[in-house]
Amino acid sequence: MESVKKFWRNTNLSLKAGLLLTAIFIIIGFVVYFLPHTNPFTFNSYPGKLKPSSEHLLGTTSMGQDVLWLLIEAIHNSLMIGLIVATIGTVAGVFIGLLAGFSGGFLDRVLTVVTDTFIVIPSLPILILMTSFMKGSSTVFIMALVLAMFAWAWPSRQIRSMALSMRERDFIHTAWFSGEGTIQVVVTEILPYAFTWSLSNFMNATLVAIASESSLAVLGLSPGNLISLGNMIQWARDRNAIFTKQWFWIGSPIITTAVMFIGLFLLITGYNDYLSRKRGR
Amino acid sequence: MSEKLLEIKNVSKSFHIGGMLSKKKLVAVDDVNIDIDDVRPVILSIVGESGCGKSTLCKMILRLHDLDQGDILLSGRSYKDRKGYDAFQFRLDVQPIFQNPYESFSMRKTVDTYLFNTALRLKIAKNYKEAGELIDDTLKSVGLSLEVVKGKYPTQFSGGELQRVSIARALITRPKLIIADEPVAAIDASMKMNIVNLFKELKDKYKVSFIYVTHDLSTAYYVSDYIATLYRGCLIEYGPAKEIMDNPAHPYTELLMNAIPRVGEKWDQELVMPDTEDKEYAITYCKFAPRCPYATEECRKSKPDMKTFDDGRKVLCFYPLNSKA
Amino acid sequence: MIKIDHLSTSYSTISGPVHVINDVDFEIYDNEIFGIAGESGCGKTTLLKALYDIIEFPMVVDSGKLILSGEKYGKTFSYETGQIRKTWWNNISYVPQAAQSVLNPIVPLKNQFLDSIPKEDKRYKTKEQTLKRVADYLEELSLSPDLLNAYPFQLSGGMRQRVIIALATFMSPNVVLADEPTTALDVVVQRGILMMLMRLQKQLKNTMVIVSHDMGVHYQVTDRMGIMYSGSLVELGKTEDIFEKPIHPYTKMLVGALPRVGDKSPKTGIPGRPPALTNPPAGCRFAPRCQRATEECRKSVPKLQEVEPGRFAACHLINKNGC
Amino acid sequence: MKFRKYFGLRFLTYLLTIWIGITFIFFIPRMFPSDPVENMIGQMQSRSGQMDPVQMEALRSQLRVQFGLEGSLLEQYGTFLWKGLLHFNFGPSLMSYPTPVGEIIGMYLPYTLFLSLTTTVIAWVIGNIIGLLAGFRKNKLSSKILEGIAICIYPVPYFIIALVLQIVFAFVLGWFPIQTTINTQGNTAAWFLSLLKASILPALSMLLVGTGWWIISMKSLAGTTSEEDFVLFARYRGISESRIGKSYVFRNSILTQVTALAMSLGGVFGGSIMTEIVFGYPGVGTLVQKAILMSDYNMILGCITISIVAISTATLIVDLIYPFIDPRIRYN
Amino acid sequence: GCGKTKNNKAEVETAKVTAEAENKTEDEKEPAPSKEMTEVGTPRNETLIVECQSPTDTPGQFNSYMQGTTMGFGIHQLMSAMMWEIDTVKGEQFGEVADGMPESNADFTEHIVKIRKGIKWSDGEDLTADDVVFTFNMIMSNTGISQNAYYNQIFKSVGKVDDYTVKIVTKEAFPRLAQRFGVTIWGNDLRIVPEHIYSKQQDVTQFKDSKPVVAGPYTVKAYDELGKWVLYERREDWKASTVGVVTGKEPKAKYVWFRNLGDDTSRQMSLINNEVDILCEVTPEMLEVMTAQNPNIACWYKNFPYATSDDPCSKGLLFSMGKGAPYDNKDFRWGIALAMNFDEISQNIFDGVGRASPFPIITNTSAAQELYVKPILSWLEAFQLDLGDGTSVKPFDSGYAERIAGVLRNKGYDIPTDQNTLIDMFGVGCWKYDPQAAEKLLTKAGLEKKSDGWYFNGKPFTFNMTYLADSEAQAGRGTQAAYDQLTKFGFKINLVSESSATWDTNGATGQFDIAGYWPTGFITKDIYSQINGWDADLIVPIGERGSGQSGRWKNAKATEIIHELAKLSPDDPKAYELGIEFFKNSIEELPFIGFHSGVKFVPTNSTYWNNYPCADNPYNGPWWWWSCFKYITTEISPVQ
Ligand SMILES: Nc1ncnc2c1ncn2[C@@H]1O[C@H](COP(=O)(O)OP(=O)(O)OP(=O)(O)O)[C@@H](O)[C@H]1O
Ligand SMILES: Nc1ncnc2c1ncn2[C@@H]1O[C@H](COP(=O)(O)OP(=O)(O)OP(=O)(O)O)[C@@H](O)[C@H]1O
Ligand SMILES: [Mg+2]
Ligand SMILES: [Mg+2]
Ligand code: NI
Repeated sequence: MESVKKFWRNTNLSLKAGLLLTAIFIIIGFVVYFLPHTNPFTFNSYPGKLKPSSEHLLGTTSMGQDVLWLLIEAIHNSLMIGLIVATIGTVAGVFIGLLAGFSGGFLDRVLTVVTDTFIVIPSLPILILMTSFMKGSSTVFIMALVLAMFAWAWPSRQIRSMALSMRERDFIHTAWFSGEGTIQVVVTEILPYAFTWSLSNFMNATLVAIASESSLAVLGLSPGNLISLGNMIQWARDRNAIFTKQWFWIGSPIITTAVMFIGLFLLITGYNDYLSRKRGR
Repeated sequence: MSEKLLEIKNVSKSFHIGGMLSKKKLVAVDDVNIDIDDVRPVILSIVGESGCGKSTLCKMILRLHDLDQGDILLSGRSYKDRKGYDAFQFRLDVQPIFQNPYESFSMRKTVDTYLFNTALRLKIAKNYKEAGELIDDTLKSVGLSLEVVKGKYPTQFSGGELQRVSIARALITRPKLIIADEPVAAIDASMKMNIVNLFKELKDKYKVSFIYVTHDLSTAYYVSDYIATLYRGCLIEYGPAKEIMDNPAHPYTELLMNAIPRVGEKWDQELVMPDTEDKEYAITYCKFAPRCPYATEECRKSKPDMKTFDDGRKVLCFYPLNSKA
Repeated sequence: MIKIDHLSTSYSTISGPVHVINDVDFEIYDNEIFGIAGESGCGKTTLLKALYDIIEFPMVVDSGKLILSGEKYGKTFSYETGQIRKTWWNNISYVPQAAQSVLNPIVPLKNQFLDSIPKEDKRYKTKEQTLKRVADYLEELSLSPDLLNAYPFQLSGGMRQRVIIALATFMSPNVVLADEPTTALDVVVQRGILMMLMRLQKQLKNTMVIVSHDMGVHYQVTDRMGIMYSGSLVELGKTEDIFEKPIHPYTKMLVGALPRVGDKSPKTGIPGRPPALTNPPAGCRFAPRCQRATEECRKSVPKLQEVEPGRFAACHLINKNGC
Repeated sequence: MKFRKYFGLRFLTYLLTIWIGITFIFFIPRMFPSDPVENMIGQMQSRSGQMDPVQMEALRSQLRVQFGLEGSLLEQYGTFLWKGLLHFNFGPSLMSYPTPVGEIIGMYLPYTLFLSLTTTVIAWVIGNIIGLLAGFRKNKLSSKILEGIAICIYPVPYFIIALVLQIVFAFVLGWFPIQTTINTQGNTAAWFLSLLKASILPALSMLLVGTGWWIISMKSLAGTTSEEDFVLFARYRGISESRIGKSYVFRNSILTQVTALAMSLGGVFGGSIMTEIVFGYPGVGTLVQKAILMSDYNMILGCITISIVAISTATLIVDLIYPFIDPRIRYN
Repeated sequence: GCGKTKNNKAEVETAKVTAEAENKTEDEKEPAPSKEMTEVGTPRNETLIVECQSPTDTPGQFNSYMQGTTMGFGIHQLMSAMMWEIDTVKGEQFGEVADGMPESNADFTEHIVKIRKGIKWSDGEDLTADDVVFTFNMIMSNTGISQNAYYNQIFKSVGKVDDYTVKIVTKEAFPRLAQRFGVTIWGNDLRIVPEHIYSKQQDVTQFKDSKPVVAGPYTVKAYDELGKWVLYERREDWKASTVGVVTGKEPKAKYVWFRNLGDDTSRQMSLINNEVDILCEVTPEMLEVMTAQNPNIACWYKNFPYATSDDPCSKGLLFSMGKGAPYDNKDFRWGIALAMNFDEISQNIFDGVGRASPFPIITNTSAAQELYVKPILSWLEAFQLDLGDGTSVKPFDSGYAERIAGVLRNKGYDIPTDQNTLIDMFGVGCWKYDPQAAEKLLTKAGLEKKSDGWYFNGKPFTFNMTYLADSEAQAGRGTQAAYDQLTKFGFKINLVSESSATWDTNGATGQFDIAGYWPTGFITKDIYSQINGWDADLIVPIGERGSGQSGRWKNAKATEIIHELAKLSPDDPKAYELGIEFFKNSIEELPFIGFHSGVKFVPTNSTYWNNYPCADNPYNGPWWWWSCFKYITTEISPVQ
């Protein structure tokens, strides 16, 4: 507790703001979400097109759904997609990158070619292709898997070059002479250095995934009953919410996406500043 | 089998250098021969200019670089014999100490993990407890203790302390040979002595041989039994430390000795500074000739051969000084 | 001349301020090479930074000030802390520690030279003329003018160090600060560089401050020197005097513990380690490692006092016959 | 490593990358249950009601031959590699049968290049400049404001930005056409004018979105570079801030960005789909999207192959010229 | 738009509304600027701009016999020569190229078709029997044309009797020559081509015909190579075109510009900004916005319900009955029907707009309601379902129209109270919302309700509900609303949106469970061509593509009726009886749950053009995308 307090005292404003915003979203997505509530997808739960009121803080949709709860579920689902994609992408990317960079030789060549391939394949068309055919069975998880397919290559490439530059560092040799094997060297020696980078990559990947899902939703290719930020925008657009001035319905998912990003962005930059202050620069 | 601990036989190593279209080659280690006896542990110092190939040679001994030419034998086992190579045994026999103690350990790990890894993964100790005892003993021999070291990150040590942890780590396996690449360069004067004294002690106590790479000739003189001088990748002089340093036979060694900033005698004359590396590396005749005050026509035409003196020292020069050959 | 007037600085860190320079007060004269020696981490670089007026986060000046004064092109000048940076590279220049990595890696050296020359100095000259001047200067320092077209990575460490020194002295500044100019270089190159510095000083007749922990270097190069220990100046005087007759116990051990070629007799280092700067001991900071420390040493901080003319030391034992 | 050997190896990986990528996209659509011939028959059927089984069977085999879908998957693959990869002949488009895919792409590609390529490059330039200011002169108010704007725009889904621009400038203000219409009626000048008029809003929306990323990445690069010793030393040398920014921080940070630019050229083909849809701008993005929805294999393959080849080539070129930008690189 | 021309038939009440509207328009009307040009360089006030929902994939290709040619981008609306066209108001066909309906012999194997005199191709050549005979023979002799096999199966020979008479001999009795080879809905795949052009082509299936010679009133002036638009120009000799000869009236617009306007946002903005005159179809939300922003924008009705409910495509839920139990069990289907509250569904689709369509298979257009629904109303009301536990339920609910009218009045709409108007607006009724009965029926069908949901064969029962992602809002929303209802009822369902390419395959091969789709339509009294796809003989196993129904409804009685109908003339009174029979049977079996008749919001903008067909002046339907559009062009007139 003491250390938390001390940490808080020493952090800069953007880290504080970032932490706060991110925490709010995490709480909304993973705590508030589990509070008992009616299924927000159900039509006609309430009268449609209500303006914001104390009962419906963000009003209701044309289909008589509560926008606030719709938003909360959307945050949950989109965060889930984002986190799954980011986790798979970052873990796979970091691991493959580290392995390629550290092991070198033939394995490196093979892994690099595969990584490069995934970098040069344009992702959005392939995503459209995959989802347009997989629709029948597509769930949050499958959706995330498809998105993850393209999320690992870039971090992998970055981490590889990081690992390459680290390969000749003395402490890697020390580790080897201490009896560590390749995997252990990769995991316990190099990974900690790639960790900060991976963390920011993780955050960026979360957002990219959420954004990609939105694009697919707008193309009508997200599962029809998946409440996500993208689908919410799409539904609102579908019911002409922009021109009927149902701002809370169409606006809330957009602003949420933006604020979520800004939160994470502040968190990353703030954290970096904090670290550099800690390093004494 | 053999009474030699380490035999470096005609070892060469070259790198490509320069820009994208350059075909320049830099022979970082050129046909070097050195032996270390197995019977009596020794401290062999390797000295020479920056960039003369000292680290490269060390890395080859440590198997961190491939050899281009020649062979290295450790306890009679050839490095070329890839089948017979046992990485496990190798790490028991040879251990490194690196120049910069802060570079030798990851900043994000506590240093004791390296110690425990060495003890457990190389199967010196059977279990954690035993490993702890062993490590404690070893740390005590370098003037530290497990209690002091445990749970600390590299930044929480002074350079000297950390270097001693590094040495202790190398000692855990009771290796036959420790390769210390500039172990005291980053350490200030008052700590330096403690470390070289430790080397001496370890040699006597644990029968460990050292290859001690340094720029600091005074400590090299102080601690080593043998000394090898490298110049632009070539071994130019080799022999017992005291004799060589008191009476250098190669002009470069002499230059080296004169360049030591000694307390008590001030420098007077100017000296010729080296040219850019790649130019000097490319020289086919005696590489020192352009800077040698004694150089003759012959020196500028052909390469000298290695001459062996009575007292066992070897010199690569047409006209060795203080000639006893 | 540089006057350091009761200077104290500290670094602000997350775990509180680290007091690195404690009430340091001395002068560095014109036309001399001044050496600063001391253990790693004792604050040599920090002192140099303060001299160069690089006082920026996280470093803060707690008290005291610095005055840089002198004469250039017939004009006298005098600057105080906070102003000195106006004369950077013109009246005062600085060769930082680890000078291997301080050049822009992707720009040829000639551009870096041109960058360093102030606009006023280039005003009436074409680029070629300026470059010619630079080339001439390099030749003077027996460096090949070809270097100008090279990139830093193409040079060896020693060469780079010499180029930086050339860069630092090109504007013939009144003061040159060199932080460990020869660490990690071999003795031959070290000697070359040091002799170059000495030659330059003779030519320019300016002030040079050289930081090194190699006592041999100080002996060879410096006219006067100061010994630092844990943030304080513990001894100051003519170099020969310090080597011949060290006063402070720390200096004594520093000089005595040095091995010499031709002397294989066993030597010992100083036991123990310097105190943590975050939480320094109350009295003399060397006391915990000093074999002759008394109660007084452990309680009060000794002041730097003039033992002989031009010879200062900070030790409680001075007046007691121990010295 | 010698240049020639390096080049050889790099070229090999270049070919390998293209090959693997193309194989991947060849098999992906064929693994799914939708078949272009069946789609076509389905469309005809829904148009003309009931269809006789005999008629359908005849039609089916007839279309298969026409579309080059006869033979086993492996045979199709072989034909594709031979014709498509080596001769850039992807056969006829299935949705615009029998116009060759190449011809259609050739019609759309110039528009895409005109719009995306220019905006990508402009966004890169602007983004790097603002990013440099934000990273190097962190504490200046102006750079903070610029950065703040970019950070707020960046995460907004990009079709929303396009939509807002469309509503404001085309609908409310009426400065630009709501939908792209390219006038092929008049002379070249009229054509270009209509194209230019139609391109401004899409370009602006792509700029707004594209710049954000470059700002963010350049900022962090410039931030790291500013902490390097040589930048600090440059300050100590009394070099002016603007000079340090230009030839010390910028030149050292831009290297990474050049590679990233080459990679991001991929966005030229895929990333503008949404913008193209919103503004009805003709481009490869919409073409791909339509091809996917219509299961036009040949078209999908054609577009993505071109994209893959383009990005790979761009990265290859960047890798090869990199040493000219960064003298330190030694090809190893 | 609709208010400009008075129509004698209009009722007094509506006339009042129109007059009001007219005054209003008069006040705000600014004179149409004459100097304005379109983006394709034609004077705006001479150009009628019509939206087309998707760009064409085959720009510059106007030969309808080439594979993949997009007909809807103006080809059949303005240029094609059809044998028979349809009067959408009367639901009756008339000859276009043909002079009157075909005369068949007693067993319907020989048919004499007269050709209209006076029609000229746009290059001045006469259109004669030669062209017609050539077209038939071209199809029959050219395997590359997709109708080839079918034509060869039907026709024995097509020959010329004289220059304006053609004799068609079919292999078997074929009483529906005009229905099959003339327009009933949308268009038809028989388009007469000029012999003097097409006979010169080596391979007509590869002939793009980018400068087509046509018999319709317009020719192509320019087109976008990227498929975004086509500009048509009125023929100088329009009098000799099909429309000119048939009606004698001049199409008023010199240019007709068909253009694609992209997504919904752009479409509505374009209409509001007068950049387009006619939009294909919008949602009520869009209409609301557009009418609010631009007083010149109107729909079929001036007021509620705005949209015409007479689009012939029925929207509802189709079961994949080939999948076996429980989908092939009528009790299951009825259970599903009664588990849904249609009132809510209706409001969720288009805010209650639309005529409820209790009939499966055909849709409840006003004609169908008069012809088929009302006559069996009493049967419907008496119709009972056995619930399996000894009880039964009467599923028909005739109170829907009253109820929904009440709901809408509460929302502030001005809904007439007249019973007949209400029934015309909202239909005679719908299926009841009766969850208890639904539960019993489902139990009867073998399902089992447990605390955590429905089970079938001991396993949890879930199914997919599929809809098309990229077209037909009514069907998509209907499926979403049904999903919502069934979820509330307790089912676990996956809601799946498919692209049309995927659906074309999955639908035809039966790979779905329940889908929101429109299998057939209705516009003529003769229903044969609407129902012949439900012939059980056409069913192929799941996974294969059949040529008939994707629902795979295997019903002997329906098949029998279809077979019998095939042999009867559409005018035969027996055919009507059989039709009624068919409906009764299909209601009992319920292979498809109808929601609404096709509701289309088709807005027009009367800034530059007026006298569009509308409820007050229903001289034609609002189907701009059908081939009958060419007859509408003669009525639409410029605003002065
Ligand atoms: N990986 C490499 N690639 C290219 N050149 C290299 C490489 N490693 C070393 N060299 C070059 O080989 C020569 C010898 O290097 P080495 O590191 O062995 O010198 P050293 O004697 O250890 O120098 P120092 O005293 O500075 O540590 C140097 O010129 C160096 O630039
Ligand atoms: N930015 C900083 N923040 C906090 N403490 C610092 C910072 N920089 C240096 N210090 C501390 O200040 C003390 C003096 O550092 P300084 O660099 O001046 O030592 P030095 O005498 O130059 O040592 P060396 O010989 O290793 O260069 C050290 O204990 C160091 O840990
Ligand atoms: Mg080295
Ligand atoms: Mg220092
Ligand atoms: Ni329809």
